[in-house]
Amino acid sequence: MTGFWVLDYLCLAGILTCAALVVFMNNRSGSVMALSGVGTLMSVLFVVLGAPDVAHAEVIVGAIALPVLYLVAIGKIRTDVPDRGELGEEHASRK
Amino acid sequence: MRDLLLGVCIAELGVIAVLIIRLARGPTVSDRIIALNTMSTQGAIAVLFFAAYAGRSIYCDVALWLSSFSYLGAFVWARYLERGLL
Amino acid sequence: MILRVLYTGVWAYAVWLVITWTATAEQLIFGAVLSLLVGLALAPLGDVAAPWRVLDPRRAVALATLLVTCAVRIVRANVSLAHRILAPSRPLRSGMVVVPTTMRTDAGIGATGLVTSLIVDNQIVDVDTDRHVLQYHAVAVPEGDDQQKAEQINAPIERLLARIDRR
Amino acid sequence: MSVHGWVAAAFCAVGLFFSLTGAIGIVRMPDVYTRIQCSSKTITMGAIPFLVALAIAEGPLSTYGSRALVVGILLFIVNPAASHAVARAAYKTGVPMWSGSVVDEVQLRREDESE
Repeated sequence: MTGFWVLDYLCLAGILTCAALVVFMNNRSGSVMALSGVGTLMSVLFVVLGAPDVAHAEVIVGAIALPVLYLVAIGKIRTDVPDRGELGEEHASRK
Repeated sequence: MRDLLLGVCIAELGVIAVLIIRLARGPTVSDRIIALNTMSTQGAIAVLFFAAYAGRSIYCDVALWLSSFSYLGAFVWARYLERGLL
Repeated sequence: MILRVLYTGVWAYAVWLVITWTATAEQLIFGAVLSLLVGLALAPLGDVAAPWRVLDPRRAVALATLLVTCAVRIVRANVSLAHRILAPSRPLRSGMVVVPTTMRTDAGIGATGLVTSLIVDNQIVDVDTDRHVLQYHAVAVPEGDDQQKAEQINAPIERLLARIDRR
Repeated sequence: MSVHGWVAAAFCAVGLFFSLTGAIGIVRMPDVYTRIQCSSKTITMGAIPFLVALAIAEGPLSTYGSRALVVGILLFIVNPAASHAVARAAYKTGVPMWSGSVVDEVQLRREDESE
């Protein structure tokens, strides 16, 4: 039975790490992507806890739909013309 | 046999933990897409093996969704990088 | 048109069988109806290969050759890539390579790109259909002129694919 | 363990080796394009032995075998396509290549034409 708890805590640790990344990353697109990672790991956790239906919903909502909505929102509030640097590549924006 | 299945599941989560490093560090967005994509593939395999360990074949559907939708996410991100979503 | 619906329906029915994997009468009949509907819905998109074209013996031999070649070269490419990753000095000679292609149709170019991305140390990046060239990113850049490069990257696969595609 | 189990364990070991190598490569490689190579090849090669091992351990005609088949076909077809999309997006947005890379023939051709 210990193996089950190892799985459980590994999933939880991954989710916590990704959630901390969402908060502390200083790149907008990177934060959205870490949010998608939270959704993916959360669906694995739901399967481990024995709720496959919730895991289905979590895959669609957490890993795909929510980050896409965030991306659309970010695109809407961007007022300037999207040049290369604003597309999220740090290399280009630093120059 | 069951120990083997559970061990593979745990090892896959370890691989995911290695990939989170690249998700955190990656200098460009493309790096993060790659890390995320690979994470969901490994997660799908972990779910498949956990389904075999728990003996409930209904869990396998989650692996199907995970693997197919992770690639959909990669295409969405690539399109966003090239010309924006809308 | 009717043939196209039928072909798409047969492929969709195969997918249905694999996904559900239960052999009760209700499942089979419902799957047949559903795959016919899918065939009707997807018919305006374009041509479909007939499912029984695989059964032609010469084509089957070519397909088997392709599969065996793929299996051998996948393993070889992965072992060399693992060596590149794990060696402390990282022996990389990466670069963008442009090679000519003999493929002209969309399906041919797509199949070439997918197979070559899987089986050798290259990743397809872009296609120029006007000049018939493919852009690859290679971990180990091949030497020589265009023809020799193509011989190392995509020409063998294209010959095999042309043998499968022959009518 | 039976013969079955040992064969499945051997396949799992191969798959685990390649998966871990791919993850290490994604962390260790110097630029985006080489990382994409790792993800597109080594991860596929790491996933296929796992699926084969699952099909052996649970029987290829069970539900697990069919699911493994579907996931394997999906990997083989969509993984290179997604890698291609990401690589093309990275190249179009001008992500630079590693300073140690040998040649960029696209750049060379473009310069040839502009002259």
